[in-house]
Amino acid sequence: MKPETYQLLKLTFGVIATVGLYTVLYKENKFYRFFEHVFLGLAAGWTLVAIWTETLYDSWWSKIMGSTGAANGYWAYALLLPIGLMGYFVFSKKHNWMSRIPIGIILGLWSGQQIQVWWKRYGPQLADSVKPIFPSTTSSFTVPGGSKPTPFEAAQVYPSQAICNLIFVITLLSVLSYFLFSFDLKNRFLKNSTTMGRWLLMVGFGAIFGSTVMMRFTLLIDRMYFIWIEWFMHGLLHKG
Amino acid sequence: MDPTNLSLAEKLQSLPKSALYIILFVATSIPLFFTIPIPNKESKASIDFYQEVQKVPEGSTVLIASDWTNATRGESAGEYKALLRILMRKKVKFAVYTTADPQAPQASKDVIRFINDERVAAKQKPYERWTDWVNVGYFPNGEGATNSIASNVRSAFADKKDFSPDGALHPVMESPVLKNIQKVEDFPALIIVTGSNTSNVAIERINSLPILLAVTGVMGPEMNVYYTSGQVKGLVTGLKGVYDIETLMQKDYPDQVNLDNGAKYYPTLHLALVVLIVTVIIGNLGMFLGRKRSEA
Amino acid sequence: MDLLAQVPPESFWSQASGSSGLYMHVAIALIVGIAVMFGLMNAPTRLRRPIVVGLTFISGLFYVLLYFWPAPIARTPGTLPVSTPDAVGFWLSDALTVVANFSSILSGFLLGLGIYSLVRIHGRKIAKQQKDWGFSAVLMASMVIMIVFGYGDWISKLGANGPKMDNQANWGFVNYARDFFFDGMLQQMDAAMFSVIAFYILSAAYRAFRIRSIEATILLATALIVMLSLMGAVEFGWANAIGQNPPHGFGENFTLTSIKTFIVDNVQNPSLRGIDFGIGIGALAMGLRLWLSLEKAGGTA
Amino acid sequence: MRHLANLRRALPALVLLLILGGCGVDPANPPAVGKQYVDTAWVGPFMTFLLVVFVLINISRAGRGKDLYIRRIAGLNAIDEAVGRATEMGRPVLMVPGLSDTVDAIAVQALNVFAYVTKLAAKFGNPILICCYNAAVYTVAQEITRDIYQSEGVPERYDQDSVRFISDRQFAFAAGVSGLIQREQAAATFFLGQFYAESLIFAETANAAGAIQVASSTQNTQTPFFIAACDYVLIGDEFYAASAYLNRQPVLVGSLVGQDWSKLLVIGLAIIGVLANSVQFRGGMVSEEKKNAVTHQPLAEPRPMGLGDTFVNQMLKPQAPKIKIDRPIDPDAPKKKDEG
Repeated sequence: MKPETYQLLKLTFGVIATVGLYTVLYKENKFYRFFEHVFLGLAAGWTLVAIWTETLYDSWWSKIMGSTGAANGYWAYALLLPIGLMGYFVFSKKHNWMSRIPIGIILGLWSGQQIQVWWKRYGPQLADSVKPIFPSTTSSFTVPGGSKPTPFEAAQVYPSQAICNLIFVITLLSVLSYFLFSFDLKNRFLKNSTTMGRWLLMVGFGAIFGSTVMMRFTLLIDRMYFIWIEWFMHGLLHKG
Repeated sequence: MDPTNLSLAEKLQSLPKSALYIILFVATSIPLFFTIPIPNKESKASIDFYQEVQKVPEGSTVLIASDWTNATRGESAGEYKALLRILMRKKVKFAVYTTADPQAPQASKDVIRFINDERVAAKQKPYERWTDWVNVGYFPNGEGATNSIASNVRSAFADKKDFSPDGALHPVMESPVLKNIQKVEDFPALIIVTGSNTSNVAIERINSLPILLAVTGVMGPEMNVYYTSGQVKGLVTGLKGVYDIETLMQKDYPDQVNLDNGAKYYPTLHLALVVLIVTVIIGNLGMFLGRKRSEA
Repeated sequence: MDLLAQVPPESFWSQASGSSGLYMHVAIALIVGIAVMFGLMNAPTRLRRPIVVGLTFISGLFYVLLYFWPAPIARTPGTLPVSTPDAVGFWLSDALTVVANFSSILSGFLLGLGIYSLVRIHGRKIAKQQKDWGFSAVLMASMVIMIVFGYGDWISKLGANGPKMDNQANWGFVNYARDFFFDGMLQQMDAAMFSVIAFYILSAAYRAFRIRSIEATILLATALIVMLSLMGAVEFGWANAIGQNPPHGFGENFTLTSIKTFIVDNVQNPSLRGIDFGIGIGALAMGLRLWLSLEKAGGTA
Repeated sequence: MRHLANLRRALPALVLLLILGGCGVDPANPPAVGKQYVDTAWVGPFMTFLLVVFVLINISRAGRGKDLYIRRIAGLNAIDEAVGRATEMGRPVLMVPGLSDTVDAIAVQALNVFAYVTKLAAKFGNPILICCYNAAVYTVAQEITRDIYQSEGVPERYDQDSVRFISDRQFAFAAGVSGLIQREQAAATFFLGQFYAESLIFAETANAAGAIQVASSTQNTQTPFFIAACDYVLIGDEFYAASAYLNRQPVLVGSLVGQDWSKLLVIGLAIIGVLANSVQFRGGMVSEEKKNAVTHQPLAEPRPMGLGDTFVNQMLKPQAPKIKIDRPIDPDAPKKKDEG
């Protein structure tokens, strides 16, 4: 079979599969169900391939056997296999508790990391959030634009920046206060700040929505390009 | 309920889903067949990205993390193409690695092949594997790999191999691209093109050289945090970003192929967004009409 | 300790690859492991919880130590520690790359359970010829196909064959089949399913984006501004309308991009940060509870 | 609580460890250890340590039977209603514990909430469906579900196939689950945990099937879509508060209060930091600067003050001193990777 023919065949089936999945938009139907099951099957099969070729072969098997003649084999890795197998006791009425051993180890490793990464992740953000809210100069309301500001000008907080920083800080604090659960909101101030926190959250979410829409639409457009241009025009009609 | 005896307000509020879907389907198909020039105003983040890439000295080697696959082709491919075009025109070498997905290297290779064909067609010298670029490949454990790249890139890449012209595998570190690299700081920049959050992993662990990001639209807001805090020097977000870069390229390389995915998709995006906005407006209009009726 | 650190090549823990000693050790390890497994099977009930709790605690302890234990300063490869705490620090950082893989390996072994669940459900459907058993058959078939060609392709590319397989001319049937089913079908279906979301966004927005409450209005308004700022034409037109093309002076603050940037920098970033602080603390507390097994998974204690 | 007691005994050691490094390092004569305690880096471990203590203290407070208040969380009151409605319609309750790559706290937390849902469903004898993305999560879910049906005294209603592994490939999972939702005509759906792009696929399909939806994603980028498409949404941290809110276990409630203390700590730090910065950063020039954790003064010529010169920033952004330690060379050092 000529490469071009194979390519066209490959494209064609890709298109059919795509359309097949799209039909669910109208309603769940046999055509969709067929491709859904093909999809699930292929995915499951691929998982079984990848788990060995991508994960276990590199990080387990070749560690035991020693990847190439030079390296050494660390046989103790083999001990992980029985531990993993203990998970399979979950279906036994009597010994299902043993399935908690591998799970426990995985959970333990995960939990330990949480304690390790917390400050690494949020420390810098906190440091970046403590912005000066008093202007250091009133020579101009906004940052002097146009010509490049002198280092001295650059090192100033102009009233406009101060206001922005204030908004930033207020948002941060009111959002944080919204997530206080164990305080009875009798306190008027706290009540208001949580309400405001919720509204400011919505602003944030709205902005996310806007920019996410762009991506989702682009992916759809790309699919359409795949169908109409790459397959239909180039593939079938050999145009362009 | 029977649509015939619905008031206008109710009709406006209950358009059938299938109708909406068909409209969107058409709106995203038709414009693809035409090329419509769109005026553009580049965002500062994109301009910074472009200028940072332009700053890279000719003949040096940049490190590229190509962490995208077919799933986000729509945005990432455009970003990657534009990036490679600039690098190749500036004769900058590059080493590509990924921590995201075993399929990512393939996606990147396909794009490089595509652009090489384009260069051959334009009577330019194609970019040779091994001498002009190397494929470092896929690292399963992202965090660990990124850590070791940050602390000692030579040992991190030590057991990675790529094809030299003689068709055999050799350690990438022996390639002309990487042989002068001692530590990660020797790269003038790390450029991450990603469709997943591998960028956070890199930003958290690598801080000794300028990082440039080309991300998908959904990650834009998240990554913008790092851009404003200066941890990231330039940020290209989604299709708008791609179009920004392409228009910027038009100014510097007027006589070459610059407009690609960005220019192809951007008009369509406009129409799609208009459809979305209009439907939302219709819905609200219907609601207000309904209110009026109930008040009257 | 050498086991985890894997520093010196020759030790009780590591044998030359391919040596009979290695295979022997592996065999012994497996036998011991399985023996332990059977030992556990009739462990007395009161011991069970302590065993699980203990193992969880130990595996978590590693990272906690890694974080709190004073780490070696200015360490260079191929040097020895100067003090005992230093040595521990060395060992911890060496062991990290080894321990890092444990959870992925273990979950790798557990994958079989998931596949068992699939096969069980669909196998039964086929056997009993229940409703839609044909689809289950399709699922099974495509699974088998993927496994066969996936591994066939992988084996054909092992070792020395790798290089020439990079060139499509040398491909065999297996490689074509794998390429067809993986790149041609699976990947395309991924992208297709991903792009379906665009349709759902449209219907969701149409249904939900009504100016009912203050919150909905705020959400809608911000989303609108951002979307408009993403449309180059609109942006451009607006800039012309307010005489900001090219931008200059104070009016520049009213271009769509500026407004969007203002929202993103001064409201979105801090609000996301606020959420993240909360989520981070929540994860930390949850991690702590799990690490010390203060709550039983499922909260059914 | 026994483990807690043990931990309390271990605390002094930890404190000692912190103080040991906590005093920071003098670059003139550095010790060999304590990378994370050099300069002001000790702030990080110390903060983490404080948080841990806060949580543990409150857990033990709650354990001593002190009853602690939790505010109302709208999304969670909907659970009973949703399950009840599903029972009336005789249609299943469908739950998805998110797409975590392996079993982590997020998945476990989701399963904790689902445990509550399953209890209700078991009482009413309503069919349930738990769709898992990951085999390890599947294992946990399977076991929890069995436990619940036994503890509710209706083991005969427990069906192994009500907990299913669908696929661990994101969009195959999405296709499978939305197919299930429509075929089984789920009447109530719970999407709690880590959701990415597929969140909207689930939400819209469930909406089309006319199901009541309670949803929450720890991914901020997805929350707006759940807000748009679902009936009840838990935002951010509310997700972690859920299990405490539902079954008022002392441990959970206590730790929730501890989390609040931690948040107050962060808020306090932020306020103090902002004020301190604002007061100290008044522009102008500085005549001394701190580089690589060493203070140089006076400078050759004064330079304009930068944010990096303020006390708070130097506290929160530790600097790495240039330290050289001559360690003995390892005679039989193999050429091995240097893990960072």
